[in-house]
Parts: sequence; C-alpha cells; structure tokens
Amino acid sequence: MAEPLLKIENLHAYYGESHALQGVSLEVNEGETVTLLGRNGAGKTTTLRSIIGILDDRRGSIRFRGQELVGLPSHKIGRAGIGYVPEERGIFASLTVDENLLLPPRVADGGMSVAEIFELFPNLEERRSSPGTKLSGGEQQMLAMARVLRTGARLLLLDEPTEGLAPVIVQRIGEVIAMLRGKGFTIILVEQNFRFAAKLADRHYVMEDGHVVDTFPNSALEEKSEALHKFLGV
Amino acid sequence: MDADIILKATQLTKQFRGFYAVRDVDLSVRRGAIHALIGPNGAGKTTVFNLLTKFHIPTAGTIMFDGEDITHEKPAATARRGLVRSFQISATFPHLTVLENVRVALQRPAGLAAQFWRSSDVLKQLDERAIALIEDFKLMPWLREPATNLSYGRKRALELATTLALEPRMMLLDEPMAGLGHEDIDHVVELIRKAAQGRTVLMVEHNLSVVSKLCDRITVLQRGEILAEGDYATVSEDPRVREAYMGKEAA
Amino acid sequence: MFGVPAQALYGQILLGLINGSFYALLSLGLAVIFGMLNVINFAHGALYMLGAFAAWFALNLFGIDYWWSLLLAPLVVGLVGAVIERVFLARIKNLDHLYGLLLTFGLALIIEGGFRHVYGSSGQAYGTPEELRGAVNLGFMIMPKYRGWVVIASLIVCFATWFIIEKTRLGAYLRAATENPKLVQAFGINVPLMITLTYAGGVALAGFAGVLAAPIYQVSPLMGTNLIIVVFAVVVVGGMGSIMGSIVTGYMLGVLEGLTKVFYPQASSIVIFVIMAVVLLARPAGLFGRGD
Amino acid sequence: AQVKIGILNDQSGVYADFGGKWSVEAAKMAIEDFGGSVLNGKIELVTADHQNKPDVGSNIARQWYDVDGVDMIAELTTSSVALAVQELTKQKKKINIVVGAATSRLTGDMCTPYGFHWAYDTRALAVGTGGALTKSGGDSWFFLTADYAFGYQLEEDTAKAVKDNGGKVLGAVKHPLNNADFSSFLLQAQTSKAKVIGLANAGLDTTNTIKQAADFGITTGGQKLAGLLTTLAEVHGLGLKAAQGLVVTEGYYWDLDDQSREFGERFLKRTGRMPNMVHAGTYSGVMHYLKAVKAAGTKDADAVAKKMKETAVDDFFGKGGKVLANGRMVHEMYLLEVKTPAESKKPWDYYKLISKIPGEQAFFTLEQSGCKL
Amino acid sequence: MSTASDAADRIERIGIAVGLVALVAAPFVLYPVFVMKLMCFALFAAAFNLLIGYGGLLSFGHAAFFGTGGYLAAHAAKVWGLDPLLSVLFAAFGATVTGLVVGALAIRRKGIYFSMITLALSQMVFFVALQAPFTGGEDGIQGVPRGMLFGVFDLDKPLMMYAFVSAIFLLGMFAVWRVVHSPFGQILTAIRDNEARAISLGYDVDRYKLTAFVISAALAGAAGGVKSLVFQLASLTDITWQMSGEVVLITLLGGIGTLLGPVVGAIIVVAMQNYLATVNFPVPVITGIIFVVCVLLFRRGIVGELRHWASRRASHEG
Ligand SMILES: Nc1ncnc2c1ncn2[C@@H]1O[C@H](COP(=O)(O)OP(=O)(O)OP(=O)(O)O)[C@@H](O)[C@H]1O
Ligand SMILES: Nc1ncnc2c1ncn2[C@@H]1O[C@H](COP(=O)(O)OP(=O)(O)OP(=O)(O)O)[C@@H](O)[C@H]1O
Ligand SMILES: [Mg+2]
Ligand SMILES: [Mg+2]
Repeated sequence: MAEPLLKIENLHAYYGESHALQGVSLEVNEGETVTLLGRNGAGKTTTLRSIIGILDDRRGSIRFRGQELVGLPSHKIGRAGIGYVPEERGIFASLTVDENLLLPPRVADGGMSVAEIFELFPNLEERRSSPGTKLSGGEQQMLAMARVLRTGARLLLLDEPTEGLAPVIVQRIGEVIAMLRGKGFTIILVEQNFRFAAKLADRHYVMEDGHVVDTFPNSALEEKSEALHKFLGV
Repeated sequence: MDADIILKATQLTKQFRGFYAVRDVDLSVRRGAIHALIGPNGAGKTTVFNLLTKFHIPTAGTIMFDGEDITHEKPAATARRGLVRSFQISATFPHLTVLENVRVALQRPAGLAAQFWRSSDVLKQLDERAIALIEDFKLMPWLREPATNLSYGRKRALELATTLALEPRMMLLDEPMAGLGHEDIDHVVELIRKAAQGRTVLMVEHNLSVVSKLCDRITVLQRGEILAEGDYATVSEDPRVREAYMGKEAA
Repeated sequence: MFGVPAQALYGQILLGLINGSFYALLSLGLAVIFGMLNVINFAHGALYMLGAFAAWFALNLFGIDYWWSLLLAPLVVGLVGAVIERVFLARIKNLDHLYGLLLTFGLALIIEGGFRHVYGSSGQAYGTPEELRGAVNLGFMIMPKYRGWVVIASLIVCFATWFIIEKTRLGAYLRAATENPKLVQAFGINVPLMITLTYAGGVALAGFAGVLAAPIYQVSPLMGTNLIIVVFAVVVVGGMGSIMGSIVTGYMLGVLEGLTKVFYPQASSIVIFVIMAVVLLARPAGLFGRGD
Repeated sequence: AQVKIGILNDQSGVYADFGGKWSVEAAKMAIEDFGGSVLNGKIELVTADHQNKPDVGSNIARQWYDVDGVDMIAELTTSSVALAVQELTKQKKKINIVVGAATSRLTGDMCTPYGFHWAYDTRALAVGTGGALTKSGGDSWFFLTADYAFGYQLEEDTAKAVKDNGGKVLGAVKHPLNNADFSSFLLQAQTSKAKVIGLANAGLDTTNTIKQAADFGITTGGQKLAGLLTTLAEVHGLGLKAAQGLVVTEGYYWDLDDQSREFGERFLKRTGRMPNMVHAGTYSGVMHYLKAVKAAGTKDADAVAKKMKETAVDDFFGKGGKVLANGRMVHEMYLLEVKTPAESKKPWDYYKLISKIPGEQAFFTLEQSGCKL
Repeated sequence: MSTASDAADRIERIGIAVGLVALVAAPFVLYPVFVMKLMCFALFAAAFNLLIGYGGLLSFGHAAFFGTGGYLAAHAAKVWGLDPLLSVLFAAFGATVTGLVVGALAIRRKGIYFSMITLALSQMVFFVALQAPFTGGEDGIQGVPRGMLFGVFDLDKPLMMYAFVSAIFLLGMFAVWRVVHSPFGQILTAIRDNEARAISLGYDVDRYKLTAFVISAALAGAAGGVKSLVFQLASLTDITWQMSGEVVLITLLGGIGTLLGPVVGAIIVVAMQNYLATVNFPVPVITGIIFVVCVLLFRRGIVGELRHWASRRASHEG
C-alpha cells in the first residue's frame, strides 16, 4: 500500500511545562475524511496545531507526502499544501472581509474563486468591506472556512467548524465538506457535534488525555456506540 | 407598565456606518422566564446583548429594566443593577485561578472590592460559596489552576460559574453551550435551569434541542428585525423561521 | 494678527513645515514599526542619530558625498535595524509589548552612550551640499535652499511609504501579522523575514531623516534624545499605527509649533503635549486612529 | 601625609567636552608639574562622573571625603551639582574648587569659607561679552535665551552690562531647553536688526543656534553672534565655517602668549586637543591648591583656604589673579572672535583677540557679590 | 498545588527578614546616606511596581510624581519651615493631586498608549518644574534643612535621619503590600487580565485604575520628598524622563510584580551608579546593557527568578 498522505508517529507536544500530547500516532490517506473525537481537553486542537506548526514545541514525526514536518517552520508547512481553520477562527480585526479572504497566498492550483466562495457564503459578500472582527460569530466562522478554500490546499484541518453556527449554516457547512470530499480533498475534522461528523467521515479517531485511544471506520459506528458512550458521553 | 415585564426594549436600533445591525426591535422579557433569542448568524443577537448591557450605545430606542430607564447608563452600573451578561467568545481572567475567578464576581456584591486597606484574607469568607459553584461545574480539580491552563470547554464552564456567582436578577447568556462537549451539555442545561429559579434569563443559543428543553419563549431575529415570537412549538412551525434559520431538518 | 506682520507669519509657517518634515518622517517610521511589530521603538532617536553619523563618516572617512549618503546611510541604518530585529526583537516577539519598549530603550542608551563616549557631545559639523548652498529671498524671508529640499524629499518619501503599506498586498500581510503572526505564518507567509524587513524599513526612514538633518543640526550623539519624545506625542496625536495619521499630524504639528514660537515661544516645546492632551480628551484614539 | 584630589564632573553627558575627562588630564598635568608629592607624601588623584545628577555627585563626594580621604574636589561642572557639593564640603571642612559651573551664586549667597570658583561665572561672561562688545561698537542687542534660571540670569546680567556701556536691548526671545530648531527664533532676531545677537544658552542649544544662524545668512548679513557660554571645545565641534564671526568670552586661549602656548601645546600632545578655559582652569586651580598646601605645611582646610586667599595666582591662566575672601578667583578675561576659515593658519587657530577685560571689571567685588562671610 | 506558590512566597519572606536585619545593621556598616538614597529609590520603585506589577499599567512618566514630591518637600521645609514629616506629607499630597490629573487623562487609553501619554504628560510637568519660579531652574532648591522632627528629634544627626527615613520607607512598603494583598488588589489584577469581563461583572474599571494610579503617585511623591530631605536638595534630574526610565529599570531588574523586587533592583542600580561613576566606562551604556540583558534573559527579574526557581523546585518535589 502507498504511504498515507499524512502519517503521525509518536507525537509529543508541550505547552511550556504541560505535556499535552503524549505519543499520538495516526494516519490519513489521500481523499479521506477523518474526525478527531474526544472530550474537552483531550488534545484534538493541539494535534492540529502541531501539524500546522503553530505549536512548535513538539517531538516525534509528522510526515506529509513523505516530507517531515517536525522542525520545519510553519510557513513552509502552509506552503506544502495544508489549510487550517482554527478553533478561535483567527479573523483579523484590522483587515476587511475582502482582505481577510485574500490574505492566505495560493499554495496550489485548484482553489476556489472568490465568486464561487461568495456563492457558497452570501453573507460575506454583503459585508465585504467591513472590518473582519465586526462580523457576527457565525459569519466569522464562514470567513475562516472560505479563506482556506481559496488557497488550493488539499489537506484541510478544520477545528470545530460548526461551533456557534445556526442550523441552516451548519447544514451548509456540512454540504461544503461533503462537496470537498467529493472533489478529493483530504480533511481532518475536529467536532463536538458528533451527529454532524458521523454523516461526513470515513473514519474516526478517539482521543483522550493526549493519546489516541481508538480508531474505527464510520461503518463500525453502530458496534462502537457503547465504547463511544464511555469516552464521549454520547 | 406591566409589572411582569422585567426588561423592555422599545424600537431598539443600532446602526454601524449606515448598516443596520438591529432595527426597531421591540423586546419584552417576562420576569422569571427563560427567554431565547435565536436567529441566523449575523442577525443581530449579540448586538442586542451589547445594547442591553450598554456595551454599545443604541442609535435609537429605549431600554427599561425593572421599570427604570437605563438607556444611557454606563455598563458597570447596569451590571450592578443585576443585569449581567456572559460573552460569546469565552471571557475569564486568565491569570487568576479558578477559585479567584469566581471570587472576583462574589466580591462586589459582598462589598469587598474597593478596600485597599484591608487584608485579602477577608476574601476567604467567600470561598465556601465559590467552591460550591465550582463543584457544580465540575471544576474542582483545577481549583488553584490559572484559568489560562483550562481547555476551551472548561473555560466556558468557568465563565458560567462566574456569572452565576453574581446572583444576577437577570442573566444574559450568549451561546452558553458553544464549545462545550456533548457530555457536558445536559449537565449545563440543568445548571441553567437551576440557576434560573427566581431570576430571569435571556439567552442566545444555536443548539435547538437546548432551546426547546429550556426556554419558555423564543424571539427570532433576522437581519436585525424580529421575524417571529412565541413558544418553541409555534416558532418552529413557522415556515419563515424554518427557511431562514432551522433549515430542512429542524427538530 | 496679534501685531505680528503677515509676512513674518508666512515665514514661520514655512519654517514649521520644515520641522514638520522631520516629525513626519520620524513618526512615520515609528508608526510603521508600531503598527506592524507592536513595538514602541525607543531606539528610533538613536537610529536617526546613526543616520546622521553615517553620513558624516561617509564624508570624512571615505569621501562619499551627501547624495550618495542619502541613499547609503538609510541602507546602513536599515541593516543595523535588521540585525537589531533578528538578534533582539525577534526573541521577544510573543511577549507583552512592554518588553519591546524596554529593550529598545536599552538599545538607545547603549548606542547614544557609546557615541557620546567616543565623539563627545558637542557634535560634528556636516556641511550643506554644494548644489543646495545659499538661500533664496522669498520676499518675506530668506529661505535657505537646503530647507526647501528637505520638505520636498520628505513629502516624496512619506507618500511612497504610505502607498506601499496601505495600497499593496504587503500591507495587508503586515497588518495581519501584527495581530496573529503564528496564524499568518501558518498560511504560508514568511512572517519572520517580513518583520525583519519592516523594522529595517522603519528605521531606514529614521536614518534618512538623520541624513536630511545633518546639514541643518550639529551631528551629535544627543540629537535624537529629546526629539524622540516629541515624535512619540506626534504619533499619539495622529493615532498610533495610522500611517496617514502620522504623516499629516507630523506636518500639522510642525506648523503649529512654528506658530507658537512666534506668539508664545516658551510654550513651543510643550504645545505638542498640550495638543496631545486635548486630542486624547476629545478623541481617545487620536485624530486618525482606528480605535483600540 | 598624602594629599588626595578628586575631579568630579560630567564625563558622559552634555558637558563631556566642555570639561569631562580632559579636565582630569589637566589635573594630572598639574600634579606632575608640581612634582607628584607634597608634605612628604604622594599626591593622588581620583575621578568620577557625576552624570549631572546632584544626588550622585554629593554621594560620591561624601564617600570621597569620609572613606577615601579626599582633601579637595575640583571641576564640578553643572551648577546644581557644584552647589550641592560645595554645601557638603563646608560641612566636612574640606576644599572645593569649582571650575566648570557658571552660577555666580557659588561666591554669592551660597558662598562658603572653603569653596572657590576659578575660571568664570555668569557675571564675567556678561561683562565680558556684553560690556566689552558693546564698547567696541556692538551697541544694539537681541537675546536668544534658554528658558530657565541659568538663561534668565545670563540674559539679565548681560543686558545690564550692555546698558551700562551705553548700548540698548531691542528684544529677547525665550526658547525652550533642548530645542533643536532655532530658525524661527533666528528669524525674529534677524528682523530686529540688532547688531549683536546674544545667545544666553548652553551646550547643544548653543551649537545648533550657531550652525543654523550661518544658514540664514545672519553673520554674513552683518549681525554678530555672541555665544555667552561658548568655549573652544564647542567651536571645534562646529568648525570654523559655521562658527566664524562668533564672539565669545573665555578666561584662557592657548595662543595668547608664550605661557599659554606652552601649556596648550603640552596639553595637545597628551590629549589630541587644545584646552579651553575649563581645562586650563582646572590645571590652575589644582596647582594653586598644591602650592597653598605646601606653603601652609598642612592639609587642614582652614589653613589651606587662608593660604589660597593670601597668595596671588598669576600663572599662565590667572593673569593678575587673586582670590577674594568669598572664594572668587579674579583674573583677566578675554573677548575673542572666531576667525574665518581663511584667517585660520593652522590647526586650532580659531580665535582673534578683541580685547582684554581686567579682572576687577569682569568679576563682582566682595561687596557686590552678596556673600555674607 | 498551592505548594509551588507557597515556596515562592517563603523565599520572599526570608528575603524580608534578611532585609529587616540588614536595615538595622546598615548604618553601622555602610554609608547612611547611601542606604537612605537606596530606600528612597526602593520606595519609588515599589510605588511604580504597584501600577505595573499588579495593574498592568506601565507608566513611563513616574518621575513627574517623584520630582514633584521632591520640590514640594524641599520648598515646604526650606521656605515655610514645615516639620519634616509634614513636608513629606505635603509632597505626597502634591503628588496625589498631580497623579489625579495625569491619571484621569492617561487611563482613558490602554497598553502602550497609556505609557506614551504618561510620558508626554510628565514632560509637561518637567517644563513646569523648569520654569516655575520656586524650583530654582537648573540650580534646583539647595540647602534644604532637614529640620527637627516634631520639634524634638534633630534630623541633622545621621542616625536620627536614618531612623526617620527607615520609618517612612517601611510604612510605604507596608502600604504597597497591603494594597496588593487586599480585596482591591484582587480586583486590580482581574481588571488587568480581562477588562471587558470586569466591566460586565459590574466593576467601574476606570475608578479602580485611577485609584491605583493615585496611590502609586502619592507614594512616589513621598519617596521624592524624603529624598530631597536626605540630600538637602531638589533638582531637575529627579523629574526628567530619564528618571522615569530608571525606575522602570530598577523594577524590571528586581522583578516586576514581586514585593522585594524593587528593593533588590534599587540596591543594584544605586550601587552601580556609584561604582560606575568612578570607572572610565560610560554609565548609560551599562544601564542600557542591563536593560537588554534583563529583557532577553531574565524577564522575571532577580526576585522573580528566585521565586520561580523555588516554586519549580517545590512542584518537582511535591
Ligand atoms: N495555550 C495553552 N497553554 C497551556 N495548556 C494548554 C493550552 N491550550 C491547551 N492546553 C492544554 O492542553 C490540553 C489539550 O487541549 P486541547 O485544546 O488540545 O483540547 P481539545 O481536545 O481541543 O479540547 P476542546 O474540545 O475543549 O477544544 C488540555 O489539557 C489543555 O488544558
Ligand atoms: N461593531 C460593529 N461594527 C460594524 N458592524 C457590526 C458590529 N458589530 C456587529 N456588526 C454587524 O452586525 C450584524 C449583527 O451582528 P451580531 O454579532 O449581533 O450577530 P449575531 O446575531 O450575534 O450572530 P452570531 O449568531 O453569528 O453570533 C453582523 O452583520 C455584524 O457584521
Ligand atoms: Mg479544541
Ligand atoms: Mg453572536
């Protein structure tokens, strides 16, 4: 079998003195959508931050298309074709919506055009010239998603993209993710909204206390519900 | 004026450089109710909160709280009246411990805030109450941990505990469930229900199952204006609400 | 007006404009650095001085004339700035900007103290370039040609800088990087390099001002020490981080200060602070500020 | 018994050229010339930088007197420090010789039995530049005055000297301390049409005024600039091109006669620069002190002070010099004009002499000084 | 969990004990005036630290209060012949008024803006001091009498003066400690952490900040007043912006937000100034180097690093 698109082995990550990830290993194949599930504080966000290099105090190995990312400065990681939608959205206050949208440079061909993006998120088009953080919480979330779709990155790291969104928008985001999946994007999705994630994912990883404790394909969801209940309370 | 109405906003309007975020909103909240404010993203819910708690100055309209006009009051003064909010994006005191976070809220009502000549030992008298709240929110293991070290979800829980500590007459909760893990949601719902006894709650929430479980009355906002109002059943039947907010598969 | 002949008034306004040119250039550099790095560059005055000294060295050691210095000195100062950024500022970039202020304050002390130790305090003379010697009689005053040149040069440089920052993509990167450098970097932009270049650019502006100043003032280690405080006030009045604000305010306050020198000379050094206090009362974010 | 001398002055600040480490060299020369020992003991020299802070200065002085056994402190540029140290010296019964500080209060209302003031003071500058220049034709004045006590005093004294000599004052403008741009004030001075523009300021303010005056064609337009507190050190920094035509008063110039040249050249050899009146004055003061110690046969402050006041100075620096009871060293002062680059024949050839001012005219008499001793 | 911070506190308590012993012994070993100067600066820095360490407000114009206090005490003692204690109280009062005006303007802005505004306003105070007739311009107010405390104790006697200064110093330090460890101090820290949240909890944050600012100004004024009695002079140096920089240096070096930091910082800076004065190396350069080294290598300052070390050790053991 070919090497997976992303292969994490024995990853440790630290916030100062606190040892947040304690030997995480996981793999994501090209075109796959996997979720990271787990309670608050399990280390899901930390895993994403370690991949993209925002958290650089990390040890172990993260290989993307065969390239080692640990030790690489984060702009090179971004350039390698990974898009990141952070948990706290990361919209820039001093930039307008337009500027926010155009900020990330294109890293590969095949990104969406601005027109396509506005079609997807009509709210944004109306507010194009207002400062980024003057958008409502949900609008900011849309902007954060929209921003990486432009770049052409093929691996997307989405940290709770539905948090704080109206049900209609959640559905819209679900459709977007499904569409991206259809186009062959690879997606790592961190979600609290388990029902939402279950509809989109190929595979799930369950995290707890900085470890991966379980992984299973979406098809095995039924049998696993017992175990999941224990870990997640769902 | 109806004595049953604790908060009444009339013709509330907020304009940002020609853009109406809130327009002619009439909102009445009954004493003792759990009232939800829902609506699509960008509808103006947070803005309404900001107006009610004086973080924004309304372009037009009046706000009456408990029969008094508070339209031009300072935010801190409004908070002291017992109209207290939480924030949509989590708001704790990051370098204070969990205990201290909660205690800060207790200090003002207890009259232990401005004394710079007394020892902070007097604050110990607040610990018991603070710890009770912290226990409720399952934050005991982090009692002396600075808030910054908590995960996102726990920060939300802490923020809620802090708000409750004020024993506000009316609480404004901006998406209290956002970021909370599934396992915690039911628990927080219970906490809110318990906290709501004897006080009024106005909350913004996107989690409709929470809204349906908790709220007596719902106001739906769209593009800054009121779209519908009523109990959950009425509102969720409304085709305009379904179209604008809930989408195809509303519960 | 107040018994001062209109003629004299024109003269004073013109002189104010010349001073304003220095304020504008210096506050512009400060604003760029503050806006992009969130650093209050206390070393700005010292680097201004360094610019003047660079021109003086160039002339006295290598025989390089004024015009080349105008080009080279800012480069040298920019290079020094790049080193400062890489060696010092880069190490504290994630900290409260209080530390940036303290660090650059320390650097200013070192640079100025060192120069004072070696070159004394009364300064060195730098002559006006051949082409710009002499003066023109404007009717209401004798205007040294060199000073006219100062106004033109500073206007050109100010507006070029403004254009780059407000109207190009680079500017958006810079503003975003101010807020959340890690995220911007994660998008694939080489933020550390960009920051170094920005700091270098900001101080190069100070170096440029220094060269412009050399023929007018004594080239002295102390020339930036007191100027810097006034320039801070200019930046605050203009609205910190606002590029256009600092340019316009620079010229404006130069003129106002010039007028004060006629009507109430003692107050001329505090008039800027008084204006600052008034502006802050009326508009806390400064005249052109975007708010906190 | 050893004799220990301390040179306390500004070695890193605005007055570092005016006095600074060059004064230390001058003191060393004096000690060497004296033979290195007195009263069968070595003469030692200590030095410190008071950073223009009176508290730092008086702390060091105190330590010197109490622990290090210093007998005399000299130089003391900056009035506030000089006044503070002089007060302390009185308490400790030692000797101090102020050279670099200007204020005439040192031998006026703040005088002490043990304090001496050597090279110049505000009064001498006023009389020298104001009086002598007015007499030689510069009879209408305009002042650029630094806006604080020192500036006022200098302006007031000079204005009086101008009027006493039949001149008139056409106006004055007060400028803030540490001002960079003087064009505005210069323009006002220019339009006043006064023959002389008096600079009642100091340090960088003075040099910048002079430099900018050249740009606006003030000196070439026929007006004269008078630097009330400008010395060779500042002229050197400015260069002749900017400073030409400037009129100053100093208590010493190296190229006046054989004696002054001899000292100047020796100093130049050691330091690479010619001395100004502060450096030469430090030499003179230290030398006079040592002679007095020798003559008195003791370092006891009362005896030495008495001897210092009894003995005439009259060295290359203090021509016709004598010391008044208030500690004022009265000596000849010189009104000098800075040469044009064409007139200057060799390095450091900066001044031509306009007139000599006898000490009795330059300085207050004991009665005038207001010293109550 | 609390053991870590307890260990840190223990270190500081030991420091305080050592300091008290040293305070008693010092006049017999060191120069009383040197130690008194040190106490003035320590108190000044402690007042400054109250603002920055606990309120998160970096005032870059604190010399305005220190200097104002100095001039007022000097004037009161020399011209009005007030009792030394009253002179110092008058200094504190004057600084309070100045602090009220400066503070009311400055707290309208946050962060670095706040620093710049305090700096600019302190420049205005400087110019007043430079020009006001009673300050004596660059000569300063000289020959200030130390006077008789309560008409009984002759402060011209070094040990008397020492006792007087020590008493005020200890009182001032206690005041700082009390404010920090008071309900008010807790709210101040909370405001520093998250101002919007504090408002939403009903706190009038501007009033808290202003109160902190004024307390700090008053203490700085008292320190300046004592200093002018110790040195018997008040001069411009104490009111320049370089002096404001110096107090930042002292606090940074000793440890921002620690109780003993300002004292340790003052000892080092004052001793260094005295020592460097006599070697041929430019003082500003050394000062600058210390700034840079502190910021780069030990931001917590000396006391802060010690506390950190103690708490780490404790948490490793515990
Ligand atoms: N900036 C930080 N500094 C210190 N510790 C942190 C920081 N961010 C997270 N942690 C800690 O790291 C651990 C993992 O946190 P992480 O944010 O990855 O959890 P998560 O699974 O994303 O949780 P949530 O669902 O609440 O977002 C937690 O124990 C948390 O307290
Ligand atoms: N300070 C402001 N300046 C300009 N526009 C603003 C400002 N605050 C809010 N808006 C705009 O007003 C509208 C309402 O925003 P608001 O934050 O109230 O929405 P919301 O209903 O809370 O949405 P969400 O559910 O996504 O949080 C949005 O379009 C937003 O962009
Ligand atoms: Mg997370
Ligand atoms: Mg909202």
